[in-house]
Amino acid sequence: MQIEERKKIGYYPGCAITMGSSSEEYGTSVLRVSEEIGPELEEIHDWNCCGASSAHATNHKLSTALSIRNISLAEQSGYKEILAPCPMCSQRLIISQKDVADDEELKKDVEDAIEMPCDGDVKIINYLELIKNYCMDEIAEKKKKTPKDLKIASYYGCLLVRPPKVLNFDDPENPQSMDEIVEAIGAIPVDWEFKTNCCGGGFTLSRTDVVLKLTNDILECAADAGADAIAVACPMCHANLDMRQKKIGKEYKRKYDIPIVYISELIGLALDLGPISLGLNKHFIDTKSVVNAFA
Amino acid sequence: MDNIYRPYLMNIGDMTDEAPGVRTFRLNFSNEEEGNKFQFQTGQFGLYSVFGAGESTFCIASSPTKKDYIECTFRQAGRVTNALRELNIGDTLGFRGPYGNMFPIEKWEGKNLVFVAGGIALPPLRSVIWNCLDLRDKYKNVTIIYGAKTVADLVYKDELKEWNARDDVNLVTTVDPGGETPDWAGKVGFVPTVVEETAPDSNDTIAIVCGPPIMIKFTLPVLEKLGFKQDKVYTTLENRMKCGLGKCGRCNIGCTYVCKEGPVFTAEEISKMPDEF
Amino acid sequence: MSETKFEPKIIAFLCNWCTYAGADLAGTGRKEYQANVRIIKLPCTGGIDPLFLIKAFERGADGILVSGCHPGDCHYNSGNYHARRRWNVFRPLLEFCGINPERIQFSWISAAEGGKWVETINGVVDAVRALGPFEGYQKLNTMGPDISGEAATSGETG
Amino acid sequence: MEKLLNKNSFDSLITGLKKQGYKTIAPKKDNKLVTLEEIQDANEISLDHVITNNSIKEFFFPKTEKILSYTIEKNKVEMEEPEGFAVKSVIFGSRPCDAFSLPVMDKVFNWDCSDKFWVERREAITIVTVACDKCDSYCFCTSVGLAPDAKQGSDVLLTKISNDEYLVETVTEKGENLVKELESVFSDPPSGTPDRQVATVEKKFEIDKVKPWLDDNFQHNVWDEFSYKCIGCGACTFVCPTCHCFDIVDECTMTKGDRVKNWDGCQFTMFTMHTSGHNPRSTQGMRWRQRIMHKFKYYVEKFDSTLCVGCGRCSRVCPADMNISEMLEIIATEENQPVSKE
Amino acid sequence: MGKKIGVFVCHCGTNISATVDVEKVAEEAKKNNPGVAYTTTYKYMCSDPGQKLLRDKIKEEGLDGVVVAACSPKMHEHTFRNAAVKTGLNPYHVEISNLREQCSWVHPDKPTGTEKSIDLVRMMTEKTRKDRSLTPIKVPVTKRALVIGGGIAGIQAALDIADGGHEVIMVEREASIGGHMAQLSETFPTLDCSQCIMTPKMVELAQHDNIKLYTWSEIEAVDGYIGNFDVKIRKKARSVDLDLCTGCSSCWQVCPCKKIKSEFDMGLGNRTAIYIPFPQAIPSKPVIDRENCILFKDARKKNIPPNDSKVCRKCIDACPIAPVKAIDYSQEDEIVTEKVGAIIVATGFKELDDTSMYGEYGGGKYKDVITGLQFERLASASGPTEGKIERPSDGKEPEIVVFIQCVGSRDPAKGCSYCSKTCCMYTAKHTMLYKHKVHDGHAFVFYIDIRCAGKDYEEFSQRAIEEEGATYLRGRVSRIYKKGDKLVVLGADTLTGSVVEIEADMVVLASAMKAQDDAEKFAQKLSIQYNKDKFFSEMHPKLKPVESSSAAILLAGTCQGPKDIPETVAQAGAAASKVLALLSADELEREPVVAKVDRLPPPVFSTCIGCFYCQRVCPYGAIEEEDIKARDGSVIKTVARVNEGLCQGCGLCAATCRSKSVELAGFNDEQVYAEINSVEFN
Amino acid sequence: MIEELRKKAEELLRSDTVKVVFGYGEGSTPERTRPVFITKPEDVNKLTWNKYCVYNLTTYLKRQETRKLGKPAIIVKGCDAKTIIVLLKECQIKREDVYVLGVTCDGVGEPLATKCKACDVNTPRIYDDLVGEKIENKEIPFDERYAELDEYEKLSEKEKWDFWQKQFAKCIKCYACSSICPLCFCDRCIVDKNQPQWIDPSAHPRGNLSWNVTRAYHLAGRCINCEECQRVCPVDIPLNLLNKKLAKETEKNFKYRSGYNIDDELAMSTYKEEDNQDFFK
Repeated sequence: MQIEERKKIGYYPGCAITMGSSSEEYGTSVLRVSEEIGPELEEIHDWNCCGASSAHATNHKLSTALSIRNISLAEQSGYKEILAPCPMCSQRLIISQKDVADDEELKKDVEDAIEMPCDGDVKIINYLELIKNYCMDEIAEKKKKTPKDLKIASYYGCLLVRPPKVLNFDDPENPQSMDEIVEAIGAIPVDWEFKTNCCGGGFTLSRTDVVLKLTNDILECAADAGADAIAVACPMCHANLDMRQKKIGKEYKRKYDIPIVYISELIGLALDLGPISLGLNKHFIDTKSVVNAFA
Repeated sequence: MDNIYRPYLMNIGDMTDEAPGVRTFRLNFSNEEEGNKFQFQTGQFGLYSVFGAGESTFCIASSPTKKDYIECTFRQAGRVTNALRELNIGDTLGFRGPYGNMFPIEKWEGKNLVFVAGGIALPPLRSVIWNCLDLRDKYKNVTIIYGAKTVADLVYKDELKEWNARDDVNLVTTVDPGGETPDWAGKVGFVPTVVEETAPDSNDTIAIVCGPPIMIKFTLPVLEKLGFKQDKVYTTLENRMKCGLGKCGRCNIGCTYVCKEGPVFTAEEISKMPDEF
Repeated sequence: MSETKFEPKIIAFLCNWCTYAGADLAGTGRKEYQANVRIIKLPCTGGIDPLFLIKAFERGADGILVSGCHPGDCHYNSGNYHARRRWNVFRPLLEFCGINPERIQFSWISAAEGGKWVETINGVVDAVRALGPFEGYQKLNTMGPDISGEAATSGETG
Repeated sequence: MEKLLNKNSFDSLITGLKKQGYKTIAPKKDNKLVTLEEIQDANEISLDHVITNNSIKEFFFPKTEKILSYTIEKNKVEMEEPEGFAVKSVIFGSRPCDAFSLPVMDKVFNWDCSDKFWVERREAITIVTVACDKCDSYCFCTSVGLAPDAKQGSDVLLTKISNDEYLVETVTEKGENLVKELESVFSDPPSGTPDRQVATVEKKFEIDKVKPWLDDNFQHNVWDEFSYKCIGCGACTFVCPTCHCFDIVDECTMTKGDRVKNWDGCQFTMFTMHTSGHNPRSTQGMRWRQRIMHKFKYYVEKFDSTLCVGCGRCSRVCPADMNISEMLEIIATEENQPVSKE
Repeated sequence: MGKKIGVFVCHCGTNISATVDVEKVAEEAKKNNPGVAYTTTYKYMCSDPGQKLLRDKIKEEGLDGVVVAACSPKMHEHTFRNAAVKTGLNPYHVEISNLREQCSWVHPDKPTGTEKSIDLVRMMTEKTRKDRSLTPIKVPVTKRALVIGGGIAGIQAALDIADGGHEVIMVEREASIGGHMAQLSETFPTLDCSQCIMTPKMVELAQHDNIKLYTWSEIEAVDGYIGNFDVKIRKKARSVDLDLCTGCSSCWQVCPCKKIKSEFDMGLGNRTAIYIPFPQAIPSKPVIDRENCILFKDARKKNIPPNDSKVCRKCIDACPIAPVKAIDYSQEDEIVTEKVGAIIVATGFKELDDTSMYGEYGGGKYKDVITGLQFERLASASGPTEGKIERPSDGKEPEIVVFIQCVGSRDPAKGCSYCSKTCCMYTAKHTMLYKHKVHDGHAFVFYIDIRCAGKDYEEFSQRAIEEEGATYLRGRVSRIYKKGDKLVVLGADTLTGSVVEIEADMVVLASAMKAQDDAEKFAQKLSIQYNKDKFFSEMHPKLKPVESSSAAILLAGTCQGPKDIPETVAQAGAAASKVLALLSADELEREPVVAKVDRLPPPVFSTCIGCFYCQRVCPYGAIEEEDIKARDGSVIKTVARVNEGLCQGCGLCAATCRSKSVELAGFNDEQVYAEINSVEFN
Repeated sequence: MIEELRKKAEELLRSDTVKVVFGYGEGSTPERTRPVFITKPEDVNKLTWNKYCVYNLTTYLKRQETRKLGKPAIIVKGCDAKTIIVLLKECQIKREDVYVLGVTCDGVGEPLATKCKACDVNTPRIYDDLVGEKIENKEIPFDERYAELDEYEKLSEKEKWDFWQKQFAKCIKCYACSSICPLCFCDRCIVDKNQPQWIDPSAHPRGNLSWNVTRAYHLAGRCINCEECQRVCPVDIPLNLLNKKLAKETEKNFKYRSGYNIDDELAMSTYKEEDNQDFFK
């Protein structure tokens, strides 16, 4: 089978997972895995912040312009699709695209601001969509290691699936796509209830008590369901669950030792890539148990 | 120059229903002096018009001896007669006329008269009958033979009674076989056969015949058999006419313009016309 | 017709089962709309003959609305289908003769769509008001039968 | 009196007429056909045709004409006479056959009572005829006692004597007044007898043989056989300058209406249809017979003049090529079949 | 005499006179409209005195044309036409000007309203002048009625009509009649067991010799018109001969496949392949479920006639009937045609079971989240658990049960905006049934509003709260998720303003009452109207609640909209009474609004030229060919003729006829022309 | 061609398969032909055939006088033959009552009639017997067939109105257009119905507009574009433009061409669920 030239799609890392950021291990694992399977990721030249932070709360037009600029850049360099692994970014890009499409006046203002046209027929996908659409067969094909009864609870968080009418990705109440990937790499997806419950997100600093309660519920439910580890696809979820696990344990008098891994890292391990290159050494809760499961 | 197509304005004084679909109007002139100046001869016709519907031709059914009104009888058939049907007492309609020639009643003085009418064709004869009855002494005996399909179809029912009551008029009424009602006193049979039975002696008698084409077709030979010479038999043709003034080229039978040279013709004149009516 | 402000005159041919009931429903819902329309009720849009439209224009209508049941809902099964086919052909003919097709509007309004009736009729009135009075046709009336001898064949333009 | 009119002084003629308050009607080319229409300036006039498509009848007896208008109030009616229909005008460039149709039609429109719409227009319109300098196979004016340069019916007759000069002969007093009014336009008559360029129309049949045959051939199968191809339309009767049949109808809204006189034709089935459905002339043969009889027998008996001026328009325009002169040739020549009763 | 028209302008209380100067309208009509002889205004024309005024004036003034300027003809056209009939005036000389719905209510500005009313009245007077007397068409009536649907609505209607002495044909889609009511345990507000009150009626129906019952059958097609419907019924193959079978139950006891989900028990219980839906089934004769029966599956796989498959013949062997067995595998679907005079549609409702719509309640994943009807089956003595409340997942008796109201109702986001009317009552009933059976159990109810509006309904729901101790929490449930073997229900209590989290053993959703899946296709088959939620539309919400838009087709029960059993039975009775009225007359009078091809005396006979475009467009095949023959028998011309019985008066032929030789009575050329002509614009 | 025609006509008359032959004879001028009705075999030499035979003889199937002559053999060109198909479908004639004598034709009229410029019926699509060798019927694309309309469709609304008003003003209501049309076969035309008078009989602009629009509409989906109405109009109104426009719309919306296929349903007597309704709101 003649290997046709690998498909190129735009890669938009966003501030959270780019090189040198707090959750850079998600970014590095995504890139590392993409070197083996799936389409070739090419970082969009001169990308800027997607406006997810305080911008979109304070100035709607500014945040839209920021997102649209990225899309226009991608468009100009000819990409038909853009991967935005971080759900905050993918959600912002998709929503901005829709706002501009629905509001002619806004479109004009944004185009004036970024001095670029935005016809906006570029498709924004998140990491799970990328794997589901392009890599399922390759995983099955190139999988080298299968973990021994490694029970994984896949945690989607909120921004991957909500608001459903705009994102329309998977079933907002009971998503399955990450579970399918987990199954594909040989681990055992755990049926648990808190797949899409909120982890407290942005309140991690301002209302830590609330975040602790919510993350405790998630960890408790995962632990009760017998999960050995929790797979995530969002830097915010990872931070809240991984960073404070010890504090939660103290607060709610329950010893949790559940490693929080990115789905890209799991795929990497299945492809027998080096744990360090996947950034598995950068987690608060030691991920040794997961790495060994793949031994 | 006055407009020959301009009708007089008439309003309906009275109306009576003669038979199913047949109605008689008594018309008075809206404008007084027009009424007084208006004269006509028996046998003449006019064009009655309903404003918005059009004009239609029928005879003046009343006799010239009746001064201040004219009457007309029509059957509900086409656009104008349907519109006439919708008019009420007091409504306005137009009348143009009088047109055409007249029954030569002076020539008939001193003679017997026999009027033969069929169905809806009594109105033209009624005008001349009343005219003669109003000058009764000028004529010897007068016979009227009038037939219709059924008893209900007989028009001018009350006048028939009046004529029947008069001793100086011999009225014979008949209905087609099957059209009679239980209390029907008159004859039963088609007009031509009744004429054969009851017609007076033909010498020195004038016959005036009017009816639907098939009745005319059978009655004329009967009269001939009874000795009525063709120039002694008069009839009136209700052909389709439009202007009544010889301009619109509609009513000619051969070279005779019914509206100018008719509608009263003798049987002789009719026989000379080509068979085109 | 006083020349204050041009008020278009609209005649609406409505099907009795759906749009007429829809108009009634707008009434029970007290939904106001402009009063320029005169409604003529017929059993079905299938029973509306293009001759009615020509006569309506001759009598001075500036705009005409023809409305009935949605396809499939016709009380007589296929009335509106045949009507639709008729208008598919009659409308381009009038357009070809220079009559602005905006003056004749067609719509499907069911018995439950009082709101849509109000929208549609207001839409027609506004559209026809924008077009102004239908001078072309009304001039035909004024020229009427009194073009006697002099203009018989000169055919002044409309 | 006689005068001379040069082609390039048509302009001053038309402007002169306008100044005198006349409306000018002249033949005007309109892609395939030449029609008599109102014109504003001279260059619209075209005279190089055989005959105009429409006849001058239209200006005296229009195709549709209001003879009365009225307003209706519940049951009261007010009538109102139409005015201003007779406009002082000049028909320039009519043909002698057209012109002759006017005196012929005068007879019926004044028979016993006068139709004011016809008479007032006759007074208001002056006819300036141009003699025919060419004809075609349809013309048969000579067969009905006319000629390409006949004068009857015209007020002024122009005859072409050179390719842009016309000999002007006034025929009636009205014509003379017109020429006097526009003295400046005309120049003195040519000396000697100019050679008048007049078309020669060969005679097709003997008119006085027609009526006797018609008198005793009312029933003849030629009527049916000749008229099988006739489709019963009104084209021949409407373009014919001497057909004068009309219909009177009312057209009204709820509050006001008009009584209208429209052209009608004896070839239509509905012409003699009674409301009961009975039709004295039910077949096309009968109607075709009526057309011939009315023109060449009835009218002759009534007003002793033939109701046909031989212009040939009916044959030119007939969709089925019913050539009237051909019919008359059949009638007027001896070897007709014997009378055959259908 | 020409037409003498009376114009009666109604105030309609103030509905018209508020925005239309009725006096001026009457006065203008008398002044300008030709033919108008008498005008008056009256406060309530439709009232008795109003109609009396109309009758008296017709007699006194000798009117032969009437224009009533009042509300929509759809409301009172019949009322005023009947009033005219009483005076001997032909009803088709009475016309209605719609001044209320189409003028006074929608044009508040009085001068505009008045001017428009004057126009509307003039349009109708002009039309009345051209009205011709029409005599209603006599049509023979088939003295039989068809009831579609065997639920309580159908049963009640069928019994009432049968008791009225007329034959009834009932068609029921399922194997037995009973509908949803048979599935209920006790019924509110009296808590009497539904089986006890319904089974006698079902038996009465089965034994009623005026009722012919088709179960396991569907309506294939309905043609014809009022009084003369031809109904094609598809009798689905039952594989059991109803006449022979005695219902001895030998066959379904031996049937090997026992694991088929029972539709009657809403999937909680199982049934065999050859089965009767529930013990009190009428007819209590089984039907073979050809989808799941091993024999039929085998026959299908091998593509051989079912009778030849030998895989499993247990039921036929067990059948005691001799000499011919009551079971017959080769039975085929059969189409039967019935002629009926009137139809009652009682097709019932479908409970919202598409729980995938509610992902937040587990989307059908949790066995212990059940619907209202499933709870009924649990509570029902003839149910899968013989009345014991056991959780479907592990059969444990639930200590805490959460009831959630308005699941799928009053929820525009999920596409259903209406209130299903019965859930408040049946949820209150459920809490009582639950407490009676599990004394120390605790019931929570999340509700938006308690809508118990019927007689004794409010007291019933208060009893559930005060005496039975159900806890009513005003708020919606945001999520249900499984925690251990408990179901955690996250909701809100808006009265206390607090978030509520209940660890429940079982959750009952009060699911919405939806229209049947095939409601739209069914409505188009009968050409009756339906609304956006696919419930069938009644002719008039207040005045004609049980009639559909098609003549002689009546509606009863929940197919017309959510309602409870008392209302359903009332509607069934109403529909039955209308049918009885219809069938009481030997001949039916049909609106004489039918088309007619003109006939003229010879020699024309008719202006129709016989192109038969009219015949091709007529949806009812009401136009036939008629040869006009001369005396000697030769055909002069072939023209069209309208069969008055079949013609429904749509006017399609009149609009298609180029020479306008066919006209529709009531809307003929002259009338429409008069209306257009009267719109005095120029 | 003429000899063959005469021979065939004589055969038909002698063998009494037909009572009369409708054909073309010499007209009153060389550039004209007229319909002739041959009943006796010896008159067949009156028949001729040249490029002036524009007449559509099928119109005589509707007239009572020519019907009384008995079963006819009609000489038809391709365009005239289309009328036979429509008349059959509209129950006006029975197939066995007419003997169709087809003639292959490559264009008539001097100058060439517009219908012949885009003619795809050189050989008639229905005939009992054919004279002249068969010419392959060309497939002419949609736009080419209706090219004549383009310049009129491009006009603005005002220009269209003025153009047609100027044309309709000439109309003298002689009804030659409906009398010549073989498909205008109503005994009592809608114009003659006076209760109510839908179309004003007077020849003023209002009456002319309603007459011409109604005549064209009544031929929608029926007219076979033989252009006779336009030829016979004494005041030369381009009537066939109206019929051609309707034919274009019928074909565009319903894929129906009148007179081409005997068994598909008449356009205006049926409907399809998916008929165009983009102008419905």
